[in-house]
Amino acid sequence: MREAADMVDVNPFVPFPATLSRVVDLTPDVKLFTLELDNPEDGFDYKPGQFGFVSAYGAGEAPFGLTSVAYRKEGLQFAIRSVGTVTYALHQLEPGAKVGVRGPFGNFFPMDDYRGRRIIIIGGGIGFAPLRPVITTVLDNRKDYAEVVIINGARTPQDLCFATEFDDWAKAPNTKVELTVDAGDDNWKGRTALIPDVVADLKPSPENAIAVICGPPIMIRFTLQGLKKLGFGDDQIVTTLEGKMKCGLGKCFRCNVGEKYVCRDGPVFTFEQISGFIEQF
Amino acid sequence: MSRIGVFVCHCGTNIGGVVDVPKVVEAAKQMPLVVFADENKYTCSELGQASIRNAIDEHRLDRVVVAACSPRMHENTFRRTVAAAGLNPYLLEIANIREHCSWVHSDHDEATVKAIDHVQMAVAKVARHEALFPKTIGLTKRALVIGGGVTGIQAALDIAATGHEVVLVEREPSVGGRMAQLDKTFPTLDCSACILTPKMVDVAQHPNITLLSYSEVKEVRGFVGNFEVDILKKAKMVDHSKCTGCGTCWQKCPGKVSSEFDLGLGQRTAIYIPFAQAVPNKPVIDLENCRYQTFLKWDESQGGKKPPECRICEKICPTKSIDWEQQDEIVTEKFGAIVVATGFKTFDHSVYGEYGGGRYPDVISSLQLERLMSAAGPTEGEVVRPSDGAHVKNVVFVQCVGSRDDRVGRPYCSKVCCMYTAKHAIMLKEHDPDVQCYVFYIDVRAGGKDFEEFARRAQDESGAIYLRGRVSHIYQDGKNLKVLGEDSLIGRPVEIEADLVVLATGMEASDNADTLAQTLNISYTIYNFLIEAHPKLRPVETQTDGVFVAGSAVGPRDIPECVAHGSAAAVKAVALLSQDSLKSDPLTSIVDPMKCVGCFACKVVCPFNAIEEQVTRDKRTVSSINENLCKGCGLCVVACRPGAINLRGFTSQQLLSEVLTLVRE
Amino acid sequence: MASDFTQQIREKARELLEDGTVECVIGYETGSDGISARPAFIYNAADVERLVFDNTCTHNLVKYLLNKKAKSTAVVVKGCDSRALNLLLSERQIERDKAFVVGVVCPGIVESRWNERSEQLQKRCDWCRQHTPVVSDFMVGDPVTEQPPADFADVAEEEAKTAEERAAFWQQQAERCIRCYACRQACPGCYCTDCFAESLDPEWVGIRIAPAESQMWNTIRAFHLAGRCISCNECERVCPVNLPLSLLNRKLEQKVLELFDYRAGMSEDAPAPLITFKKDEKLGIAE
Amino acid sequence: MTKTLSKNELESWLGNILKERTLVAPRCVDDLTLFLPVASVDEIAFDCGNTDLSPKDWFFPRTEALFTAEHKDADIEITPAVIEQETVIFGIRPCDAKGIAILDGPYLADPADSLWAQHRAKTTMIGLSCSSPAPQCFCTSMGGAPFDSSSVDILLTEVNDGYIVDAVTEKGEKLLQGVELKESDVSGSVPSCDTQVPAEGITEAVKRAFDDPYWGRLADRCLHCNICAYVCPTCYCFDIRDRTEGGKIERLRTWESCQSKGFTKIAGGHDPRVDKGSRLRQRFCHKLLYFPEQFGPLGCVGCGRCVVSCPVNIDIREIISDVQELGAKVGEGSS
Amino acid sequence: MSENSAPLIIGFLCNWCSYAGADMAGTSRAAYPSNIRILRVPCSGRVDPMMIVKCFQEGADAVLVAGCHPGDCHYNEGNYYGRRRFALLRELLDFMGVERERFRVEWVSASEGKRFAKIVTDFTNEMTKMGPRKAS
Repeated sequence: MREAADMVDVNPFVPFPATLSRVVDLTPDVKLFTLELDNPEDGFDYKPGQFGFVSAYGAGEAPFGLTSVAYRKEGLQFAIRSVGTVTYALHQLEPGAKVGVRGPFGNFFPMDDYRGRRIIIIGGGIGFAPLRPVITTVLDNRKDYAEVVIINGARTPQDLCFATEFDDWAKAPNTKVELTVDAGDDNWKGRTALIPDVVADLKPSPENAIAVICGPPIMIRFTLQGLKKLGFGDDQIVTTLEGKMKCGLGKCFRCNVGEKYVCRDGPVFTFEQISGFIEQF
Repeated sequence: MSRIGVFVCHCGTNIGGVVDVPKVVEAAKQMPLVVFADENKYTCSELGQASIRNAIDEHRLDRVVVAACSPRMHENTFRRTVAAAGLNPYLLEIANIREHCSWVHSDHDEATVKAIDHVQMAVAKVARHEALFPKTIGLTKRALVIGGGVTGIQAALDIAATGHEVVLVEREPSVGGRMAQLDKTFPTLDCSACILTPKMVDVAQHPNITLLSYSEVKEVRGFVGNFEVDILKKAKMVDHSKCTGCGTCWQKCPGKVSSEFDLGLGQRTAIYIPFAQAVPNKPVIDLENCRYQTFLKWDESQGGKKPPECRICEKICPTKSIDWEQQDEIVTEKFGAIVVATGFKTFDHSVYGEYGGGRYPDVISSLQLERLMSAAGPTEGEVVRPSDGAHVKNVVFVQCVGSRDDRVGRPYCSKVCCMYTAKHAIMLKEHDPDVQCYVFYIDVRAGGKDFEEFARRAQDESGAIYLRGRVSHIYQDGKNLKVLGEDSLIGRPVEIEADLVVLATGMEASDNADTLAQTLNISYTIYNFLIEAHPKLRPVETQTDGVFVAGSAVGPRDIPECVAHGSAAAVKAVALLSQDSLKSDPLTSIVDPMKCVGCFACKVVCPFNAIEEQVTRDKRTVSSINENLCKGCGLCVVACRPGAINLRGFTSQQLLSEVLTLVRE
Repeated sequence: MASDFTQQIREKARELLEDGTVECVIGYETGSDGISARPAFIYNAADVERLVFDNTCTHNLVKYLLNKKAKSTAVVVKGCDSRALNLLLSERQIERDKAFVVGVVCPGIVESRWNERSEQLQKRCDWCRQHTPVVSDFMVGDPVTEQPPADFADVAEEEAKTAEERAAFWQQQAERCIRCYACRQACPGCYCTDCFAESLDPEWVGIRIAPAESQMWNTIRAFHLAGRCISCNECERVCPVNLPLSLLNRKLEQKVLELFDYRAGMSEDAPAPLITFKKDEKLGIAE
Repeated sequence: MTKTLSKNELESWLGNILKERTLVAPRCVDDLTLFLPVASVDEIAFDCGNTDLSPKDWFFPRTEALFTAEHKDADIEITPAVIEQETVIFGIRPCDAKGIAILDGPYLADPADSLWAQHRAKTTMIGLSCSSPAPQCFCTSMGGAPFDSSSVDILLTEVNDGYIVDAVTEKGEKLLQGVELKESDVSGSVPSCDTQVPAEGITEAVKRAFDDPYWGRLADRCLHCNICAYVCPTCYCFDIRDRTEGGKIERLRTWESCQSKGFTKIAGGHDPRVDKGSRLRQRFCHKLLYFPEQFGPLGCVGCGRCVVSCPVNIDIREIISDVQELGAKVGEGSS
Repeated sequence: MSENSAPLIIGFLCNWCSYAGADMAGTSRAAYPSNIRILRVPCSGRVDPMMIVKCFQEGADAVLVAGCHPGDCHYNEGNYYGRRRFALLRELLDFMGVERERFRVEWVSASEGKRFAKIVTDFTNEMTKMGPRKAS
């Protein structure tokens, strides 16, 4: 193996300098941040499902799944909910603010393997964010994929991420968009049901299908059961796991599930893989 | 997103003359999250306020710092200003660079440095301010008046007059209190009963007043505008809805006991009204002394002969109002305001061994004398000796009995004794010109309208002999009493033979005033007198919003004062009740139930009983704040080790960030 | 004596487990060095023979009652430790009826470390004035008349130094602290689910493992125990870098005793000194 | 033939070293022995046993800035941390040295942790054979030995009148340049560490015993006091946070422990490892299962510090034997 | 630390009495040294000992807490609790090397402007004499 002396130059903890170019309110507590690298040559080529660490200097850094797709060259986008000190600090920032970004990290959704298959995309709350690049990719290459079903759920209508894009998605051929909330309001037209119930109601066929789900643990558990009842195999259900991370480099061993690093081996796993883990997630 | 605007005030030359304002503005522009900073000649002027409003629009400011005079001066002004520009009024912070800076420092550089620090602190704090909204709470437009003496009566009538419902709770079977026991009132000598009784009747008849006599307040829950009170209605054994107060029962009742109202000088029956003009003018049965009750309680084992069953009242009652089934009952009523007028009781002079310790029948208290003088009293106004009914000639009055006397733990002056003693001297002389009165006094305190003249009249016209000095000893000598004392003016001992000695007993808080104070969560002195919110400026308010105090429950007062305070309390209560809703100050504590470990240290330290217990979904018992009771002192925040409690407007985060701007820069 | 205590504890434990009074008995067993005791959790009557009691039973087992999940637990408690029961009861952290207290009249505990066992009594035993448990459902050993505890010589010694020396002393201690929080984890009075030390906002204690932060931690830890510390001295015992933590607790204990005549954990209802007050007390503050 | 050095020569050599480099060596502070910089040779505790804290501090400091950032007008200027100082650690035990060496596994794996790499590059380890293994030691069971020279740059072995010097690496050679070494035929008689722990095949056993209630029971008495992790030479969990002072932002990395509550709690509030049992298991699985699976060697070097320091006597050697038994049982069960 | 070598004094003043007292010092132009930095708190009972320790740990030279006179607390009892906490805290700080003189607690009523000025003046002079804190 290489000598320590040869590895002293590049400090993997130093973020790429970046600038906030756009900040958009998605929900009362979620904002969509668009970052532009200050030095494009730093390079940040990423695929759907990968994540990066965003730094708010003074507060720290935290990992977030990328919600944009690289090929569209729209900058690096992260949908961030204000829950902790870092996210709170990020929410205080305005376009033009200097931030840092590390990544891309982790594996990704093998979109090529999904070609020609029916795609069921199920996201709950902020968990829907990392699925957006999957949707974009599929819809941008609509013909490459079979039927598409998108299920987005949240607590209330206001909490649905990317509401402005639902209509465009629905316009795509052979594409169904299902919105659901736990508690609707007067002008809510969509469903008022839990995601697992919506799945049970829609009964997507498992045949040649891939289900991509992300959301709070409970929602994932019950949706998983639902899909299996419908005949989905563990290998047909993919999710992206969230783990407490500090480095993203497979070093701090905080995000491990058994011997697997969520940050390096994940975050994207099929339930076939997950059930293979020695440790329960 | 925080976009903070800083407005530094010159305040003419008040600030600008010492602090380099432009420099402060420049410094402010460099501070994190500050997107705009400017200076004003007079920020509080309409011009200055307008500049704030404009800047809020122009620069999309969402938080404002005004560096000017003390927040105690203009915080509300500027809260209104930012509110006018559509900001939440609580997204404002004041940096005090006048009172705390330019006015106390002369060195311009130092003052400027300090001003910048104070602005920096304000910026750090305002960045952590959150929009706050006062909660509006409904209220019950009814008042509870506790105590049916002249004070309570006055308060009840005044509140009722404004159209609000009042419940008047009186412990005794009749309203009237101490004033009803008096014969005449000083210094006008008008008949106490004559001026009081009409008011008592008004109370009984007023459509807005519900009189609960023979009742007591047991529990008080809730908060201003929304009190819930448990009232104990003692069993009267007489159905007042049927009873006409004809009086047959109490004339015929064979159970005789000494009358509380007449202070042992007269008798009453077991079924009774305390006095002739009692309101309600309907009797109650005193179960202790009722023969039927003794009959029921009697059992063979104790031997002796079975007492008669009696039940005479029941037999003769024309309206069949006697109800042996009646029980004490607790009624719960809702009120928006509470007036406490529990009055006073007189000092028990038996502790004075040298005055006979209550053993000599002819050593009486001045209140007893009132009863003797009263035409409606036990002697129909004849002032005779309790011992043998002989008319009195030589009467000695002893002042300050249970007043201004540390030995008996009553260092305070009861205020009325000097005057009522003068009144007694005058009245006795009027009853019988041969009477000679002697008054042993320490000082004659006659501060009040026509008081001094009145006191002089007792001496000059009624010939009462005033002796300055304490009485050292009183003893029975044959039929008469010997009073040994000292005339400290001539420094000679005096001995007077008296056939009646009247002790000017002082005022004490009435029984259980302290327990009631605790139920109402208001404070009281070591003498159990209630404590007002401010002795001068808030004389009838208390630390508990919605609870008011009046009359001699607060301290020794005479009738006019009591009446005045009764009305004052009424006005405060009405002012409260005439609002449609109450706004609660949003600067209260909040609990994070996830962090709370349920040790309830907060509950122990909270002076306002604002901490309540709540069970979370995961079955933990945690604190929660009743924001209507919380006054925002922050005691609980400091008591809370895990930091589960925080104080809006003064959060730990805010205070800490203020401190850090000072030490980490 | 010890063997006799061991017998009594085993019998009681067997009885309690067999008749289902408790699900678990928390006591002591012999550790991996074969000479000193360690905490033991016994769930089956069959295992009670593991239980022992000797003068190395130093741990304050009351700490384990804070594990709210346990339904009914018996716990072996020495006199000093028993004060922690009152503390936790008054602060509503444990439910009396869920805990069966096997009180042990403490024979005194010796200094012992893994594989090292001296016959030297621990210093806390000199301070101890509670060899007989203040709370117990079953008493092992005969209650003793308590001797007056040793005075605060240790505190006085520290106070004899100049402020500068003291500052230097604590600075030097702080340099050793590795912020492992073992002192907290072992303390029966430290049960907050969110400790101020880990709060990110407000960030009372910075992230650095450095003297300033360590001093902040140690000062506030001690202060949060002011009038609550029952001087079981577990904090100091467990400290991997031997910080003299008891000095801080003792200093406060001394002051609390002097100013408020209060001793923590002696009764369930006496309110801790910092959540009560007397109007007319003189405390040398602003007088 | 071996090369030797007398005590005095050693001291003068160390004396020269600390002229141009930081010399870290065991020092007695109150009743502790710790690896600390020494100002003069006589501060060194030559004949101390194992230090109370491991020497990992000098490669993985308890607190270390990853980089500093400063606002420069509209921009943010970032300065990565650089370790300038050349350091020599004297008196490091073979077990501790091995602990450092095996951490190259995670730290130098691509992308390498440049700070670790710098510490490693800038630091020379002068090992000292373990003349008297302590009762808690069990290095041999973990694939080490009291005289194992594999992880140090120089290994000294104490002999009656001095030290046998074994220059293991180039770095070691360099450091020894100009030092007069005597040729001699003494051979250091080094005692073996006789505590035997059945570590053979422990990785398989842990796997089998993974879901056994054993861990929960074991955790009953665990205080989660983190001591084991902090004294351990191979525990390398860390936390990262920013600290601002006077406009200067440092991104700091500090020690942490997988035993601390909320270590794995994610922002949303979910904590995959809430119960004490799974937290405790994580520590031993990391050392005995995950680490060897990823990097080869066991994650424990048998220094015995946790054995001594654990306030409730959670003894890894006991655990290893227990788990072996359990594993065997489960093994039978499954087969 | 404050820019100049003069001592940094951090003052926590209760809103109802002492802050008003400091205002009064202003209105009556009672001058005092400018070293003190004033934080407004609702009650001296709101001043968290943690905050005071933090001040010292971060390098403040002295801390002043001022509240209503006992018996005058706007919240009836706040300063009584404060008094107990501060009494203990001062002992602990002194024990750890922060001289007791550096942590002062005073009761200042709204009318005691001159007195407030005197307190701050004396305190500042004393602190200047003592010089900056030694350790940490």
